Amino acid sequence: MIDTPQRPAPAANLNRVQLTRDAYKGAATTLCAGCGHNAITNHIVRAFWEYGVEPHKLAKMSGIGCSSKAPTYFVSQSHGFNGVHGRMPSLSTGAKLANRELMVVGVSGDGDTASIGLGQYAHLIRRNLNMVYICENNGVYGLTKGQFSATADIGSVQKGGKPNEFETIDVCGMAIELGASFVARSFSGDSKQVVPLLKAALSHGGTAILDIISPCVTFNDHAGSTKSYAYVKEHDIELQDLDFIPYFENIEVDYPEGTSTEVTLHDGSHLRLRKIAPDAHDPTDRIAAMTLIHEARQKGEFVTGLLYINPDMKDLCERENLPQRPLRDFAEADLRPSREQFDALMRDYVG
Amino acid sequence: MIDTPQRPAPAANLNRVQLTRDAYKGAATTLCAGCGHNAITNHIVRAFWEYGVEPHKLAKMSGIGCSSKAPTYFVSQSHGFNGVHGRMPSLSTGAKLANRELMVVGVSGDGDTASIGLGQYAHLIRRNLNMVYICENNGVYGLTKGQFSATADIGSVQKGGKPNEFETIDVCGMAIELGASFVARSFSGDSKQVVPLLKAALSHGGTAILDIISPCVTFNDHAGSTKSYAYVKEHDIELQDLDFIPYFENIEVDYPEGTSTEVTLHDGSHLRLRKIAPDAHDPTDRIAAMTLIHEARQKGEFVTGLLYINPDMKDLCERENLPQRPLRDFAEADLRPSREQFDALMRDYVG
Amino acid sequence: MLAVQERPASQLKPVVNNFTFQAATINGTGSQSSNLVITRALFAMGIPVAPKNVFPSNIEGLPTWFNIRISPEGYQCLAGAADVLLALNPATWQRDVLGVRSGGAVIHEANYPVAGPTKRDDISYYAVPFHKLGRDNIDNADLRKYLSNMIYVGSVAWALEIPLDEIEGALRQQFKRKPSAVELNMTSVRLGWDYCVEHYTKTDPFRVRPMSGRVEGKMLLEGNQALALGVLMGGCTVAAWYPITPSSSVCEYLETFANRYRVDPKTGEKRMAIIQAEDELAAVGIAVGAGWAGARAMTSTSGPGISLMAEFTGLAYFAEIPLVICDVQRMGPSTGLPTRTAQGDISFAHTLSHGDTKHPLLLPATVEEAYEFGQAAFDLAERLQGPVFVMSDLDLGMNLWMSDPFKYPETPYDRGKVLTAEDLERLKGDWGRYRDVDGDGIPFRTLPGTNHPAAAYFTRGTGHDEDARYSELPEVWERVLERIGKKYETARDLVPPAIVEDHGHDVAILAYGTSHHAVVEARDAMAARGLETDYIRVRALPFTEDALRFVRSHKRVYVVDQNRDRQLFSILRLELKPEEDHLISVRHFDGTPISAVAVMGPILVAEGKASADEFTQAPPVPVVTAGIE
Amino acid sequence: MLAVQERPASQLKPVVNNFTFQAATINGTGSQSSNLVITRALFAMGIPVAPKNVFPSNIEGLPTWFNIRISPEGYQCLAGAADVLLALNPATWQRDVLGVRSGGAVIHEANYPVAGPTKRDDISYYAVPFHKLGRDNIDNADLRKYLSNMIYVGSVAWALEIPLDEIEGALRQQFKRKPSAVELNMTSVRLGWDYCVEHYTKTDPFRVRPMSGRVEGKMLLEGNQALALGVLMGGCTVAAWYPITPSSSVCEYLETFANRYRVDPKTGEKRMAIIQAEDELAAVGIAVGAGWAGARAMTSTSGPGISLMAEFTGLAYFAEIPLVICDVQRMGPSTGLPTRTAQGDISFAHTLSHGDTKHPLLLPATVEEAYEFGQAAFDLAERLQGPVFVMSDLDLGMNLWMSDPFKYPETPYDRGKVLTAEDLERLKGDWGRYRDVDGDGIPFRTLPGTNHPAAAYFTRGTGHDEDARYSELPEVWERVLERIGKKYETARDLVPPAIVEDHGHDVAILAYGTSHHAVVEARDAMAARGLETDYIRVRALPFTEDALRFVRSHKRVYVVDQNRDRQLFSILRLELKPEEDHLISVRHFDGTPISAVAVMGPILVAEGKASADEFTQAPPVPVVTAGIE
Ligand SMILES: Cc1ncc(C[n+]2csc(CCOP(=O)(O)OP(=O)(O)O)c2C)c(N)n1
Ligand SMILES: Cc1ncc(C[n+]2csc(CCOP(=O)(O)OP(=O)(O)O)c2C)c(N)n1
Ligand code: SF4
Ligand code: SF4
Ligand SMILES: [Mg+2]
Ligand SMILES: [Mg+2]
Repeated sequence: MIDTPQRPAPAANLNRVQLTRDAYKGAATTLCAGCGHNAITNHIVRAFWEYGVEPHKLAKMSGIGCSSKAPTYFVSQSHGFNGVHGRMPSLSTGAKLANRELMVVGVSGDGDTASIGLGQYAHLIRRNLNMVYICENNGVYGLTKGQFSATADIGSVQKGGKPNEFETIDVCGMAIELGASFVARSFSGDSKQVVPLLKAALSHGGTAILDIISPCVTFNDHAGSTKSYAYVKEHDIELQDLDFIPYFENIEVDYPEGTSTEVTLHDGSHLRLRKIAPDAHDPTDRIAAMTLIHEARQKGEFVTGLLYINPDMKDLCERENLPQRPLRDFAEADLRPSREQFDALMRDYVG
Repeated sequence: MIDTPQRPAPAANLNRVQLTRDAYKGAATTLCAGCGHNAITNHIVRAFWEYGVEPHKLAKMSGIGCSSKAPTYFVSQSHGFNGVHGRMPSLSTGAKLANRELMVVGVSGDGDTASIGLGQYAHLIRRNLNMVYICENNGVYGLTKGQFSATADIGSVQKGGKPNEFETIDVCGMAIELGASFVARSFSGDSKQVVPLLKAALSHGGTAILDIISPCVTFNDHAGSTKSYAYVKEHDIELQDLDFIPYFENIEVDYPEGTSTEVTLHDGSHLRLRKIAPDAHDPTDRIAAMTLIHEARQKGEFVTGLLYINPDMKDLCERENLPQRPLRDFAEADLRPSREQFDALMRDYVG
Repeated sequence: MLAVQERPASQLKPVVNNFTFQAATINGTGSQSSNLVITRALFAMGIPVAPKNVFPSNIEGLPTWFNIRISPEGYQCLAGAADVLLALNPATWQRDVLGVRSGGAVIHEANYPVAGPTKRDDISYYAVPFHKLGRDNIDNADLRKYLSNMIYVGSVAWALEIPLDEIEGALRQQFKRKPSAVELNMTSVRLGWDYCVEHYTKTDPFRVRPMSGRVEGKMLLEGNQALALGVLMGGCTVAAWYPITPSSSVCEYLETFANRYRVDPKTGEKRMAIIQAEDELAAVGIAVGAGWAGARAMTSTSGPGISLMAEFTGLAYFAEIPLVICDVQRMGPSTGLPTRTAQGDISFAHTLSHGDTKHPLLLPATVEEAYEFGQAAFDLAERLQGPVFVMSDLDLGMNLWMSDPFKYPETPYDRGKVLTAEDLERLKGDWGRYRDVDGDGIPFRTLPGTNHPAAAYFTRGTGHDEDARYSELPEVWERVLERIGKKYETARDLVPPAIVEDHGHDVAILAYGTSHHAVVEARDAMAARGLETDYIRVRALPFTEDALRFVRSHKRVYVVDQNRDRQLFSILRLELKPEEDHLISVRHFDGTPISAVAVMGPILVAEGKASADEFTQAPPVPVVTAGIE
Repeated sequence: MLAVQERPASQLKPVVNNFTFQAATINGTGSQSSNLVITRALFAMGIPVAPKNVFPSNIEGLPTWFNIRISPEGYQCLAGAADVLLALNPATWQRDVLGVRSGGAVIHEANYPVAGPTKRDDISYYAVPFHKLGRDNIDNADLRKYLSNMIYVGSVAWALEIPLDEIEGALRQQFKRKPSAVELNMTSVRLGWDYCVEHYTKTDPFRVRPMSGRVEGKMLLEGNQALALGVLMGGCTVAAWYPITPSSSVCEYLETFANRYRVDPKTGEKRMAIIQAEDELAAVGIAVGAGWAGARAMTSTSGPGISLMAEFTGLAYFAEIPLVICDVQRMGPSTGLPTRTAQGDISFAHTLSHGDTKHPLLLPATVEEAYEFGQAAFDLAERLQGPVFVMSDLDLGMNLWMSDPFKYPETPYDRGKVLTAEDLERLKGDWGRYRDVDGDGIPFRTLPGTNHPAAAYFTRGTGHDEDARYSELPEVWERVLERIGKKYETARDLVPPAIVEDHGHDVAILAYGTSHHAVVEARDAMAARGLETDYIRVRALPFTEDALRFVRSHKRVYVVDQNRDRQLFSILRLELKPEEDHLISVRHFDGTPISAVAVMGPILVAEGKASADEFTQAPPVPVVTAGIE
C-alpha cells in the first residue's frame, strides 16, 4: 500500500502550496546511470516544485520506452498512466476531456513520438489540447536496445557501426508546420534552459511541445552519433537566456532597453527572453521559426530555446465549449434530459 | 474472366508503346457525376497514355475512400490493389521492394492520407520510395458521407452548417517539412497543370507527392466550403506554366531568355517552368517553398504548380542496395547460401 | 439469400396486409425518401412494417433494394422474396423480376424489356413510363431527379391500394419543418397514381387495408438512434469515434442529442465532448483516457475499427479501465461488404487483444434493447472496470424498427467501486488499487484529481501487484491475471439475463441479436407444421447460469449465428461439459438480414419434418455488372 | 512458478551432472557474458545444458536470473528450483536463498547478511568478497565492472568443479575475434577460484564431470537465430519489422545473415530488403504488399504487434495474399511482462481480425523446428495464399538450446499457384483470380509485372467474385467466403504433422511448442512412479487427421497450455464431437519457462498417483522492491 506521507511543518523550503521539493520526487529511477532522461526528471522535479504544482491535480501520462518510464520517477503523489506505445496523446486527450482541471503532463520518447506515434502527435497538436508534451529525444529505441528511431540524423552511426540512411523527422519542425502553439527545444544537460521552459509550458494554455535532446548513454553516446553528449554540447546553439516570472510572484527586474522581450503566458506568468545574439529570433514568427530550424539542421546544429509561441490559440476544451467543472463529476440530473423532454422525444418518433 | 484485349493495328493515335488512349481507361466510374476524382482519372489516362506507361509494369495502389476507388477506373490492364484505410504507403513499399521494375502509382484521399494515414504518409516520404502519390483532396470523408477530414480549413463549413474548429493539415507543407523530394499541388479542374505534373512525377526517382484539390460535389461543394469548385477556382494561384519534355522525344523549343527554368528529371525528361509572375518561385529552394505555402494558407489561397523538387535524392531501393532484378524473381540458388557455407555456419555453432 | 418459394398464387383471393414490397432502384437518386413515405403511410394505416434497406457501398449509381415486409403478426424479419416489386434499375432488372414470388406483381419503368426470361406468366406487370412522366411534367430542373421518385410512390400506392391521403399524411410528417413541400411532392405522386388508374386494372392479389391493434402508439426508429439515446441517457460524457459505415450515425445522432439536451442554455456550455478522432486507435485511446479519469466514455465503430482497437482494449482489460465499445457489425472479414449485415465480430470482440483476455458483450436484438444496453454498458463497464462491448449490427442499426416508447430510467448510475478523498480518510489511506477486497475480483480505484495524499497510484499495462507497484514476479503475475479472470464470472450475475420460453419441448432454439426476429416467425411456422420449440434468447456474454441450465436441459439446441464460423455456438460449447453438449449450428452469412426460412429450413430438415429439397434455392441471376466495375 | 521441492540431501554422496545452477544478478552489469562462459565450459565438457535467462524489462539495474539446468538425460526444461545459487543481487537475496533446494549451496557476496530467514542449516554457504576482490585487483577502471563478473566465474568453477582450462576454452570461443582478451578475463576468473580454494572446502554434493555421448557435435544457439536462418534459407526477400522484445533479434540476426549470404560480392547488391518500419501496422503492410507482388515476405513481432497487425491480416486472409508472421510470444495481455514467456497469443492469432477468419499456425518446439518452420511457413503461405503464423516464444527464441546441426534443404521452394505469361498464353487468357479450379479451395494468381494482356486483376478487401470483380451479391459473398474456409481444410494435409508416441496407454498428453521439454521429463518421472503415458506433440494448426485420431482413441488426454484460458485446448475441443471429448487442461502462466513439475503435478493428482499436497508450493518470498517501483 501507499504510505500516507506527512505534510512537513512549514519551513523555508516550502513552495506556494506548502510542499518541499522532496514531495515532487518519485520512485528511484530504474534507468541507466547517466541517462539523459534522469536529468530531465530532476528538472521536472525542480520546475514543478518551484511552480507549485498541486500533486493531486497533476496527471502524468506516457507511452512505452525508457523515457516513458520517467513519470514513475517524479511526483509520486500524482496519478500516472504508462499506456501503450505511441498513443499517449489520445490517452491524454481523454483524460483532459474527462477532467478539465487536471494539469496533464506527458513524457514520450522519440520512437514513441516520431515513429509509431507520429499520427497521434500530429493530431494532438492540431487539437491544441492543453498539456505539456515532453519528448525525451535520444535518436534511438533505448528500451529495445538501441535501434535507430525516426529522429536519428541521416549519416549518424549506430553502435554496431551501421549508418542511418534516412532523414530525421524533426518533432519541432513538424509541430510548427502543424500549427502548434508552443514549441521549444532543449538539452537534458541544460537545466538553466529546461527549467524555465517547463514552467512556461505549464503556464501555456494549449499543447506545449518540448523536444529535449536526452542522450542514451548505453546505446547512442559514441563517436559518430549526433545525439551523444559530446556532439550535442558542441552543436547546441542557444537562442535566448530565459527567465520565467510566475503570475503568483511579483518580481520586477529591470533589463537594459532592447536586450530582451517578454511573452505573457496564458496563466498570467511571463517568460522573459534575453537576447544572446543581436539579431534575435522572434518566437512569435512562425515562418522565422521554421527557417531557423531548417537552416540549423542543414548545418548539423540544434537551436535550443523557445522556438515558437502563440499564447492566444484556443485549446480543445474551449473549442468544444466544455464547462470548467469536470465532465466526470456531472450526475444523472445533469446528464439526462428531463422526463418531459424525454417523453416529447418519444412522441416525435411515434407514427 | 478478363477478355484478352486486341492490340489495335498501328495508327496515328498510338503512343510509343503502341497503345491507344483507350487502353489506358478502366472500368466505368461508380463515383458521383461531377466528382473531382473523375476528372483526375481522366488526367491520369491522358498523362499515362502520352507518357507511354507500359500497363503490365504499372501497379495501381490505394487505400479506402471514394478517391481510393479511382485505380479501378484507369488502365484496366494493370494490377491494382485497393488495400485498407490509410495504409497504402506500406503496401506500396512492399510491392516496390518485391519488384523494383514496377512503376508504383498510389491514389489516396485526404482522410486516407492526413487522418488515419498520416504516420505512413510521413514515413513513406522519409524513405523516398520511388512512387507517385496522388492525394485527391476534398476536405471531407466522401465515402462515409461528408464528415470533415484533417485537411479541412479552419472555419470551413460542413454541409449541415457546422464549422470546422481545427487547423488544416497541409499535406504539401508536411511533405516539405519531412524532406520530400517532389511536392506539387494542383486542382482537379486544371488539366493543363495536372497532366504535366503527373508526367514529371512518373519521371521522378523518388516519392512524388501530388496534392490535387478535388471537390466533392455531393458533400463539400456548397457556399462556406473552402474546397468547393467555386472557392478553389477563385483562390487558385498558379505558380508556373508547365511543359513536360519526355526523355524519349527530341523537342527543341525556344523560350525567351529569363522567362523559364528547366528541371532535369531522374529519367532524363525535362520539366520546363514558365514564369507567370516576375519574382518566380524557385522550386529547388525548400525554405522558399515552405514560406510560400504558409503565406498562401494565411491568405486562404492555394498555390498550385511544382512547389519543391530535389531530383537527386536516393530512393529507398538505392539506399537498400537492391539489385535491379526484381527480388521476387530470385530462386533457391540465388537465395540460399551454398551447402559449404551452410555447413561452415553449422560448425560455428557447435561447441 | 433471398429464397424464391412457390406460393399458392391466386389472382382472385386478395392477400391483405401480408406480403413483401421491394423497391429496386439506384442509390444516390433520392429514392430513399420515397421509400420512407410509403413506409410511413403503411405504418399510419396501422399496419406493422419491417423496412429493410439493402444498399451498396458507394454514394451514387449502384443497385439498392428497399424491402417492406408487412404482416398482420408484425414480423420484423425479411421474408425471403418480394411479392410486389418496383423495378427502377435496369442493371438488376432481370434478377429482380426473377426473384418475385409466383403470383406477385411488378411495377416497372415502361421501357424495360418484358421478354425472354423477364416475361413470366405467373406474375402481373404494370409498366409505367416514369422517366417520361417526369420529363414531361416536372418543370423544376433542380428538383426533377428527386421528384421523379415521388411518381413511383403514386404507382405503388395505387398497386397496394394505399389511399392517397395516407401518402399525403406521410409526406406531411416527412416535411414537418417545410409544409410547403407537401403539395409539390403530391403533384408527382398523383402523376404515378393517375397513370395507373388510367391504364391498368389490378390483377394481383396484394393489397393493404387499415387495421388496428398492432402499431398504435408505437415508434419507428433506427437502432443507431436508439443506441445513441441510450448512451446519452446512460450518462456518457466523452465519446470518440472515427467515421465508418454502419456505425457513423451512432455518434452523429449522439451529437444531435447532445446539442439538444446537454447544452446549458445560459452559458452555452456542453456537458459532453464528442471527438471525431483521426482514426480508431485514437478514438479508443481517448475513451480509455477518459474512462481512467472517471468519465463515462465510449467509442463506436465497426469491424475494421475493432481490429484497430485491439491493443488498447487489452490495456483497458489488464489495467482495469472502464471502456464501452459499440460495434455495429457489418460483413467482414476485411473491408468486406461495408453496407451489409453480419454477426461476424462476436468471437473476435469476445477475446480481443493478444494474451489471455475475455470481455463481456451485450447483444441487443431490438431498438429498445439498443437503448437499454446503451445505458447498461456504462454501469457494467464502471462496475467491472474493463471493456464492455455493445454488439449491434447493420440490420438493427440502420433500419427502421417499430417499438413501444422507451422507458425513462428510474435508477441512478452504478459508478462502481470508486474511493473518494473521504473514503480514503476513513480508510486511513489503507487501500490497494488491485486488491480483491470483496471477493468478486473487482478492486477499488481512485480518480485522478482526488485530493488525498494516498489517492494516487500508477496505472500501467505491465505487470503490477495488488498495490499497483511494478512487478515481474511470477506468483504476482499469475495471481493478478487469475483475479481479473474472476471478474468474468462475476459478470454472469450482472449482465442482462437471457429471455427464455421453456415449455419442456425437446427441441430448443438459441439465438441472439437480430436473428431473434427470424426465430419468432420460424417458430410460428414450425409450430404450424407440428414442430413445437422452446426458445432462449441470449442477451449477453458471459452466459448466465440460467442460460446454461436451459441449454443443458434440452435434447437438441439449435444455435443461430449470422456468421460462417459458428461463433456464439463455439463460445457456448466451451462452457458445456461434453455430456451436456447437444448443440447444432444454424448459420446465415450472405450479408442480407436473416429470414425465417434461413432458421427453420435447417431445423425442419434436421428434425425430419421437411425434405432438403424444400429449401433448396433456385440459383439467383447474377447482376449485369456493366458499369459497376 | 519455481517449486521448492524436498530432496534427499546428502552432504556426502556426490550428485554429478544433475542439478540446476542459478546466477541471481543485476541486469546491465555484464553478468550475461559470465553466464555464457560457464554454459560453454559445461557444454565443452560434454555435459548437456539447458540455460534459461529470466531477465527484466529494462536495461540496467533490475533483478535477473540465469539458470543452467544440467542433467545426464539432457532435459531442456527448467527444473523448478536451484541447487547451486550464485547470489549477487541484494534486492533478491532473501528470496533467492529461500528458493534453493534443500541440500544445495549458495555462493554469495560476502557482505550479504546470513541471518534470520537467510540463515538455513540445510544448505552450504560460500561467501566471497567479490566486490572487494574487484576493487582491489582490477586496475582498469573502464573494464572493472565487466571484469568483476569474471571473478564469480572462477568461484562457480571451483564450486562445481569445472576445470579452469575448460573455462579458458570457453573464453577463447567467446573471444574468437579478440584472443588477447582471454588472458585478461582469466586473471579475474582466477581471483574467484583462488579465493575459494584458499577459504573453503566444498561441503555440498553438486559437481560436474566430463561425460560423453550426449552433446558431441551439437550446436548451441537461440531460437530466434534458428528462425532467422530458416527465414533466410526459406527464400525470404522482403522482411519488415518493428523492434519489440522478444522478437527483435529475429530480424537482427536475419540482417546479419543477409549481409553475409545475400550480398553479391561483385556489385555489393543485396538480395534482400529488411526494413525497420515505423510501427507494426506498416511492417505487416510492407509484408503484404511484397507478398502480393510475388516476394516471399515476412514480419516478426510479439503480442502488442499482433494486435496492431489485425486489420492487415484480415486483408491478407480475404484478398488471399501470402504472408508470414513470426510471433515470438511474450507474456500478455497488454504490455504485460515483455521479458517473460507464454503461449498466450494462440487463439488470438488463430482467428486474427474481425469477421470470420482462421489461419494456420506453426508451433515450433525446438531450434531445429524454428529453422524448419521458418522455411515451411513460406511454402505454406504461398501454397495457401494467406497468412501463416510461426508461433515461437521467448523461451525458445531468446534462450540457448542444444541441437544437432540443421539439414541443408534438399527441396525447391513451393511457390504455389502462380500463372506466368506463358501459362496465360496457353490458357488463352481464360482464368479467374478467385476460381477454385482444383477443388482444394486455392485459386491461381498472377503477379504484377506479368507481361500478358490478361494477367491483370484487381485486388481488394471488399466483396469480389471468382473473377476478382467487385460484387455485393449475397450468393457471391457466401460462396467466396466458404471457399476460403475450405483452404483451412486443405491445410490439414500440408502442415507439419504431429509427432506421436502411441503405445496404447489410456492416458495421453498433448502439448505443443516449448512445453514439449517439460513433458519429456514429466513422462519419465511419471513412468518412474508407475504412470505410463502416450504423447502427441502438435506442431501446427489446423490439427491433422492423425492428431484428431490420436485424441479420439485415448481415454484421457491432458492438454498442456502455457496460458490462462486453455487456448489450444479450446481450439481442439471445437474440433471434436462431444462424445470424443476426453480432454483435461493443464495450465502454466506465470511467465517462467514451464517445468516438468508443472506438467506432472496436475496429472499425477488427477490420476490418483499423488496427493495434491505434494505439489503445493511454499509461498515464495516477495522481492524487496525498493528502487524497482
Ligand atoms: C506496439 C509496440 N511495439 C513495440 C514495442 C516495443 N518497444 C518498447 S519501447 C520501444 C521504443 C522506445 O523508444 P523511445 O520512445 O525512443 O524511448 P527510449 O527508450 O529511447 O527512451 C519499443 C519499440 C511495444 N512496447 N509496443
Ligand atoms: C479502418 C477503417 N476505418 C474507417 C473506415 C471507413 N471509411 C471508409 S472511406 C473513409 C474516409 C475516406 O475519406 P477520404 O480518404 O478523404 O476519401 P474520399 O471518399 O473523400 O475520396 C472512411 C473513414 C474504413 N474503411 N476503415
Ligand atoms: S538504455 Fe538508454 S535510454 Fe534507456 S535508460 Fe539506458 S541510457 Fe537511458
Ligand atoms: S461522395 Fe464526393 S468524393 Fe465521393 S464520389 Fe461523390 S462527389 Fe466524389
Ligand atoms: Mg528514444
Ligand atoms: Mg476526402
